[in-house]
Amino acid sequence: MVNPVLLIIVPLGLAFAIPLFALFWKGAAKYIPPAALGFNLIVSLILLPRVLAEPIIVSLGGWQPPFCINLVAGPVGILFSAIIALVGLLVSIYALDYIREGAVERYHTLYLLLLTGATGVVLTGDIFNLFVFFEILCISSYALVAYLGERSGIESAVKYLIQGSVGSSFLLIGIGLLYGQFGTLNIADIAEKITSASPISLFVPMVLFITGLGVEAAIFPLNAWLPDAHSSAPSSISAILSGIAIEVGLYAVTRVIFTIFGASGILSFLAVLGILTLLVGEICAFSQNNIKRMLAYSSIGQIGLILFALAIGTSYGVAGGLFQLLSHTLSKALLFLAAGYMIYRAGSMEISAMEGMGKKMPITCLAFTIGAFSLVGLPPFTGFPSKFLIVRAALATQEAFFCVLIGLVLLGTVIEVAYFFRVIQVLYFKGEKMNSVKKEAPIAALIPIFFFVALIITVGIYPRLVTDVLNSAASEFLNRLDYIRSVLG
Amino acid sequence: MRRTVAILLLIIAGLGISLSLTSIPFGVPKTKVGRHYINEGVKETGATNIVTSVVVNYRGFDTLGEVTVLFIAAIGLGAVLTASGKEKERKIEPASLILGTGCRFLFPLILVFGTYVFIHGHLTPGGGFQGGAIIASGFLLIYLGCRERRISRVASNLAESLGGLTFVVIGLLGLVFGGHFLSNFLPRGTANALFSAGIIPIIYIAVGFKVGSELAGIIDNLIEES
Amino acid sequence: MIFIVSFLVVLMLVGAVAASIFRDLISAVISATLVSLVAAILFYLLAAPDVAMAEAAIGAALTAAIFIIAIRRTKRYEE
Amino acid sequence: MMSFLNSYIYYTGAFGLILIGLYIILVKHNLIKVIVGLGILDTGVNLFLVSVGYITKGTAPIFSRSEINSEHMVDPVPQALVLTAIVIGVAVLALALSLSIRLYKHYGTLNLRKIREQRW
Repeated sequence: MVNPVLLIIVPLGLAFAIPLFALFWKGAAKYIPPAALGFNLIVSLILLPRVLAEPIIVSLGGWQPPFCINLVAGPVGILFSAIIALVGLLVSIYALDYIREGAVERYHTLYLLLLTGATGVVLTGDIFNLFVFFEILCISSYALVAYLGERSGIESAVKYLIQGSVGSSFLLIGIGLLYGQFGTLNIADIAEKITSASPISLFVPMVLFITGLGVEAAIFPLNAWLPDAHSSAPSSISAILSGIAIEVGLYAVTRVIFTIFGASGILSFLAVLGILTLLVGEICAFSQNNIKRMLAYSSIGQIGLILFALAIGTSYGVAGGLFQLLSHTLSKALLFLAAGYMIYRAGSMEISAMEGMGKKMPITCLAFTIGAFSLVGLPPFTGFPSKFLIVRAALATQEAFFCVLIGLVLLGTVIEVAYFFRVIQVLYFKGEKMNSVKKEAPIAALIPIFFFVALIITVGIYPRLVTDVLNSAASEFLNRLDYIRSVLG
Repeated sequence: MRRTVAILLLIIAGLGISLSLTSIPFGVPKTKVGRHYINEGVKETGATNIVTSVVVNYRGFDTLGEVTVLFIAAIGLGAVLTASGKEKERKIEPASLILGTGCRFLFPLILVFGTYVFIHGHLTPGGGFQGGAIIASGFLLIYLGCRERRISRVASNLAESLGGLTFVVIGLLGLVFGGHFLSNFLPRGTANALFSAGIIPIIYIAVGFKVGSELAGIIDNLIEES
Repeated sequence: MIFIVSFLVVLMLVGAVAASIFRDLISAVISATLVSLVAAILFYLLAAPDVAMAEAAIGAALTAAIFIIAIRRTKRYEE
Repeated sequence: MMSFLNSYIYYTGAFGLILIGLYIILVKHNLIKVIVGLGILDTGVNLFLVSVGYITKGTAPIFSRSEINSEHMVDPVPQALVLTAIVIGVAVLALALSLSIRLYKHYGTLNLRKIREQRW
């Protein structure tokens, strides 16, 4: 009997124990995150077949919901926790060698706690608990963005912190308003009662929730912090922020809209917001010369695409959105990890400094190219089936509105192709200097890069590996009555 | 310009919020979960302070998250401040005699008071956070009055780690013996006695140590650096 | 009773406005601490002694201390 | 007037603090000032949460004597939430202040506008 609460408790306990381990063996800190995340990956994979049949409800403290905090380990929760554990494990292996300067022990503690917070957000079934885990996620990412102590890092961490904490205050006001109306904090309990409330009194809390969570999810007007934070953090952290943190924010937005409020009325508004986010992100990415800023803006664009797909609101659309989320996580993490050592080698983040890198670091550059192709949506990589699913879902609605918007998505993809091919051209076809000494990234970086490439190709060729899970996750989001029934019995 | 835009935004926000406040009138009982805790809390948890039983037992998972947030802040602060790694030799200006003596006299009293507050958290107002904060303010006094003294880094790290681990281990023991994480597996005892309420005082003592050492560590880091 | 509460609320809001006006950051922090202290009294009047203790110990005392330490490390006056 | 005071005075205080805090965050250029604004915003939110749980003529939810009538006890849940929120607030403030100390070391100023100009 494996209890889903272990997914949160074991990493948390290990993170608390890191200072103790460090007393006996200085170098122990960096091996703890891989161990904890490996454990999480195994537990998630064990739980996955069980939750596909029926979600597991864990009540903490031994009382019945809604009188206690409960975890809901449904298909969505376990799918996300598996993704978090997988990406976190691979990136932590990368960090074994990549993180050398500064307070290394603190880096690894914060890193593990960030991922624990993310796991907590996706598993919890209580809005205040969601807020607490959200804070764990956010505060550890503020500290990690500033980890290198450079002036740009500190400045963007400050910006991120101010916007993030205003967002979480909004979230807290929203929680207070909901508690005042319904007298409970349990998501399922609120969802059950919310149908009886007047729509006017629900509008303000919903706006507060969406703005509060939207800061972390980087939805269009609220994403000013993102390019700076993602580009000035260490590359391993950029991979996690782009690959995990904003996706978890988007998960929370989706959960609030679909499960708590059951608000199908604002979906078309969100679809427009998603398209705006997409276009702004892609156009800004196109005009960047700094490779990490380009990748960060491209994350904004991808988030817009995922939001659009989720806002289609059909089971195809939500499944496509989740699939796109999965492929973005894998591809963007790969891109940032590869870019980390390319920057290290070039000594600069400017794209022009990468000339001829394809000859100096062939494997890393090949991995970067594969990540870019996958993000753009070329077969046989995972970006292809996911984008295909989204286009199909939009056309299947047979509404002119979504068909027009999907045209704009394709326009965004064209811009995406343009800027990624510009980088690839610089990598391979420029700089004819013959002094190219081959020196690859160290083995600890190549292993995770190899695994990411393998995953991207495998899922791209056999999308059926994940479609079952994605479909049941989509139906968990869309059937809020099932969710309520499974929690409250 | 910026100011007018800000004021306009705030007016819109204020109007929206006052609109929604009409649905939650002030002073009217409107709870369901809270009523259950008041009626059943003493029987179910053994703690007479219902807020404590909510904080530590019914919603104990939040508290675990909360001490984690403080832990993150302490570590993150250390990481941010020591990123340059340069240790400067500081010139310490000694405090005046009155301040020094007063602080030395008050420090143990404050420590005892803080300990009292967190040990009696399940009976009277107060608990781990308040007690921990009081202890940290005692250390603040020491930094003001006896400027050459420092708490040992190792000891405070140890207190932080052990406090957090105690919380997690008690929760896991609850999972083993009670079937649920954080379930109260110890005897509840009689209400209003010091040794009652099962795991609640133990967790609050752990939280008190953890919060006290973390807040003291934060102050120490801020004073020490730069 | 209601007049005491109204007076306290007005005092608190005045403290908040003062915190925004003062160009001397130490004064601004002291005004913010006044806000926290009055809030602690209001918490007590709202029958929340636990919160009042926490607000007085954490919100007023410790927060003011770390603000003042930070201001001593940086610049005292707003430019 | 009296009835307005009776029913809305706490909410007025709470949202007054929230709006003043937001105003400071939006308008001021000095980083420490902005952090002070964050603190005021937090206090306002906490006051709002506690007043949501209040009952007219309520007593604290503590059975210090067993014969206390539980009919008029105020809701303990918002108080528990606020305890959590206060600690989270101080954690964020401490981190923000340490960041501002570092920022001052790098730029020699805490004026956010000047920092943005120096950046590129």
